Amino acid sequence: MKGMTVIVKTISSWVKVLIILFGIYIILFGHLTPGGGFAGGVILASSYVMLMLAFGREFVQKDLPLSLDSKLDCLGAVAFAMIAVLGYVFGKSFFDNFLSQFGRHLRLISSGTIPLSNIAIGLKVGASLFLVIFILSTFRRDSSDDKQE
Amino acid sequence: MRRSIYLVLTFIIWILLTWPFADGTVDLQVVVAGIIASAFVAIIFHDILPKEHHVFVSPIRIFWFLVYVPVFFYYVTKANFDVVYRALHPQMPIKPGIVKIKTNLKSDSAITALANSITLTPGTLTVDLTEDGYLYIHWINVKSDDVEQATCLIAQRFEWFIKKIFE
Amino acid sequence: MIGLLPAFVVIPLIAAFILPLFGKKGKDAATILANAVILLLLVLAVVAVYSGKQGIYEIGDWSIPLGINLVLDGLSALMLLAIATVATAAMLFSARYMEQYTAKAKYLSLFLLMVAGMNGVVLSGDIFNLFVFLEIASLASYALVGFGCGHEELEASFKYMVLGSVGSIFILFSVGLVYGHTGTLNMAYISQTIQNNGGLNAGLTFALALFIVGFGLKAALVPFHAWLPDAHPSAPAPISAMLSGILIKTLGVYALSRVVFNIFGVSQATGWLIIVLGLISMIIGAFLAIGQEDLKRLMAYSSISQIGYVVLGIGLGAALIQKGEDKLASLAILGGLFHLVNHAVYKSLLFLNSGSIEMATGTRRLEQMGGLAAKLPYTRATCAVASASIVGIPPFSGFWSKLILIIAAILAGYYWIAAIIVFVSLCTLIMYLKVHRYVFLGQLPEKLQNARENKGTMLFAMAFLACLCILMGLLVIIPGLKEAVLDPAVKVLTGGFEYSRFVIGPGG
Amino acid sequence: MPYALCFLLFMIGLYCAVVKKNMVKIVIGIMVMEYAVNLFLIMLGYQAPVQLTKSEKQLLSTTPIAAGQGPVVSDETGQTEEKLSVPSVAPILSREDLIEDENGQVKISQLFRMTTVDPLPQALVLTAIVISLGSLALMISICIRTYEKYGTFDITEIRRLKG
Repeated sequence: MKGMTVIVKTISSWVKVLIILFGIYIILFGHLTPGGGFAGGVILASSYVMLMLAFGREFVQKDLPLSLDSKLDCLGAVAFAMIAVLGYVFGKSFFDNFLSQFGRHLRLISSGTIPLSNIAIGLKVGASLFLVIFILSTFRRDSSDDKQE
Repeated sequence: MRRSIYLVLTFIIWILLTWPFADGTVDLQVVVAGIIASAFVAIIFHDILPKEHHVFVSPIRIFWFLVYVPVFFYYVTKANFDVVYRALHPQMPIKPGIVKIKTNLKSDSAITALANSITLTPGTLTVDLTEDGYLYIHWINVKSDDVEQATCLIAQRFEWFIKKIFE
Repeated sequence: MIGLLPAFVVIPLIAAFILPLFGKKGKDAATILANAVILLLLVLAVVAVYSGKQGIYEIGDWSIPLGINLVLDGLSALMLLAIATVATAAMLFSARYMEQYTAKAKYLSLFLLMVAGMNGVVLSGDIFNLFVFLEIASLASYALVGFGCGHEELEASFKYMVLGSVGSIFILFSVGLVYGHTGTLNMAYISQTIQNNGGLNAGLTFALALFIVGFGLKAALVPFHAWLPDAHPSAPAPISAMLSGILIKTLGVYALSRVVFNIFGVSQATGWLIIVLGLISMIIGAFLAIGQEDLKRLMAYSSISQIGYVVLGIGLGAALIQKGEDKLASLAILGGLFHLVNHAVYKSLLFLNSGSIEMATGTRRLEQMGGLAAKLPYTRATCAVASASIVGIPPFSGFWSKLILIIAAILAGYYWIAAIIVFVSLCTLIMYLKVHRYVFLGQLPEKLQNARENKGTMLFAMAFLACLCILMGLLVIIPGLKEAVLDPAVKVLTGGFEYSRFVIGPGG
Repeated sequence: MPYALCFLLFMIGLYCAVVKKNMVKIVIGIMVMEYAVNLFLIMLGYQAPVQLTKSEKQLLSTTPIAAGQGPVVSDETGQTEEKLSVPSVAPILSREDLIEDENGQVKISQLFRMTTVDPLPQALVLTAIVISLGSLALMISICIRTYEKYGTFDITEIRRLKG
């Protein structure tokens, strides 16, 4: 897959950074505005899906290898569970919001562990969604290659 | 160099997204988060950005860009009225077709800007482009199917500015 | 103990996501870690049963019903112990068995995910959370059934997945209905609202029907059983053991009995509906099993038949509670739950045996085997124990649970149910005699001269389960054990609405 | 009426999942069922618009969270101002359920609950969507793998398992 024309490639490489920035914004402000880890993660994944459409799979594979992607996926999940366990260690109970005394509401630092969980969820969702789409898009190619050989 | 340019760019966009000056003061948390986020994006993802980053630091190019904006809007408005005229005219004086034009622009961003300018102008639409600098344009009212002449009519007016901006 | 309740879900969950980080080189480390995690769970479960502590755990320090809670009562503790036991054996077995597949780390990860989901189902005190954990366990099991990626595996996995998804959607729909009618998702508060309203209205009855269909699909009761005989044989042997041994019971029978007894309250109609479902499952499962030519398929049909016993005991209890005969009801439920635990042990042992046979011979067709008794002595011995147990030969565990069921049926005056139980036991005898006749006795085919027993952890896993099979009978014979292990679980079900009082507390 | 339409959608999905012979169509049918249930859950939280008096509007003009008086809100010192009330009945209030205090005033949290939709089903639907996303991905990948093996999506031709 060689990708699309120069126009699409240029625009998508311009826009990709902005999409990632927007995804980070949605994740970080998940506790203040609509959005959150899941929505932001989907946006992050969609930026790479756009790159995959514009530049082809090989390019994205170089940019974000599958092994790294699946590691990020696991890391997000472990981080989320660890935040929950930290609540057990430092607070009263599992998933306890042990940082909740910091900050004032309607500020960025205001909800204790919720933004941290959002970041972990964003990482997990972004990585795994991209993984799903990438792997599903390679399925057919593998089989057709097999037949040719 | 490239990283710092993109850091500033993304930071500006972050400020526009979040707007931390709402109640008279500056919300430092948001600004710091913005710096971290833009630094993160700029450092990790800079390599995929296009190479024409010098546009943002050259005052002359920015000046030409600022000039280009009203010119472009003038052409767009004119073309709008032209299309409205053709659409509302009882006999529909249109002659649709695809013409081929040639461009001398070399860099990717410049070609993209030209193609998008042509697409944004009502009546013309970039369909495809080839490696050796030819663009296929769908035109609502084909005045000439000669490459040179069509280039004159469609692309020349933008190309000059875009050359000033990008090359 | 109560403070450690989330550990049952969190530890396997974290381990499941750490395992893929090891990569290809750390395969042995991953195996050891997974085994350690499962052993830790077993220890925790034993402590949970042994200490006899009961209570609720409020996650995130949010008081119910605003927050989500985990509930540990007798039934949950019993199920936790059963899950941990079967998982330990299956995990030990798969340490060697799974060497023939490539992506072992992924397999272990999915295995732990499934265990986490099942533990969550058992512990959850929130009906939507129960659905979420149920889906986690189901998704992991769909993937595990299709793990081999051969023709049969994929087909079975797709079939399983379609029916399982339909079941899940029914359950979700039903959860929505319950929320609409009661305004809460906490199981105890739903139950309280139903008591305050004085019983079920039309919407809640519909929800109950949907629950029975949904959990029936998960439990593979007979009208909804079509996926099981395909899915269970297609999975790798340890996974078949997990699926047949414990997954259908956790997702199906446990959830069904929790919903019917503790949330909606028993009624004569539901009790008899469940009894009829159980009886049909018993008979049809047994008949279909006898005709099978495939070893694992035969065992899968036998699972359907055996799950019928469990459901029959529970349904009989429900019908008897309604009649006011509490003693008999608790006897019937005791039989059902004891059979559940027994079946978890011996069916997983049988599937592990089948895995051992398949690994040695490379086939599952009964007519291609024979005379393996000399080649696979340990497998043969453990298989004999398990078969004796499933048929119900006196000293083994299966006998006692069937005996209790029969006594309960006779004392309640349903002689025909007792007759059916005995009849289905005879059918079971026929099918396992057939297994022994074809697999272990007779002529050894030329091809199988090189068949060898697999030593090491596989053998240990089988021996462990075989010892359990023999010793399980003591659970009802020795007086103290029954009170400690089985009676709290029975009390939860016979208690019915006591559950809501237990969770909400005396003041609520 | 909307509930009936929702049930109709559910039945369409069930029909599609049961009758169709193409694997992908079966998956689509299951997803239609899933979305019907999601729609149903969302509708459970629906709150019919309520006519408010002027004073009530005034009271609601500040969001309860910002005003620090909402049902589950803590102020800057971390103390909860209003005791967490346990909703043992439906969390949505209608006008008849409002309880006035001694001054004849209605608490802002009650007003808030009367005028806003129930957020809980939305949380449920988000979770259900995530789960269905996972199962959809798994189903589609199994479909693709099956297609690679058998060369067809027709389930009547994929019949190696019998009995």
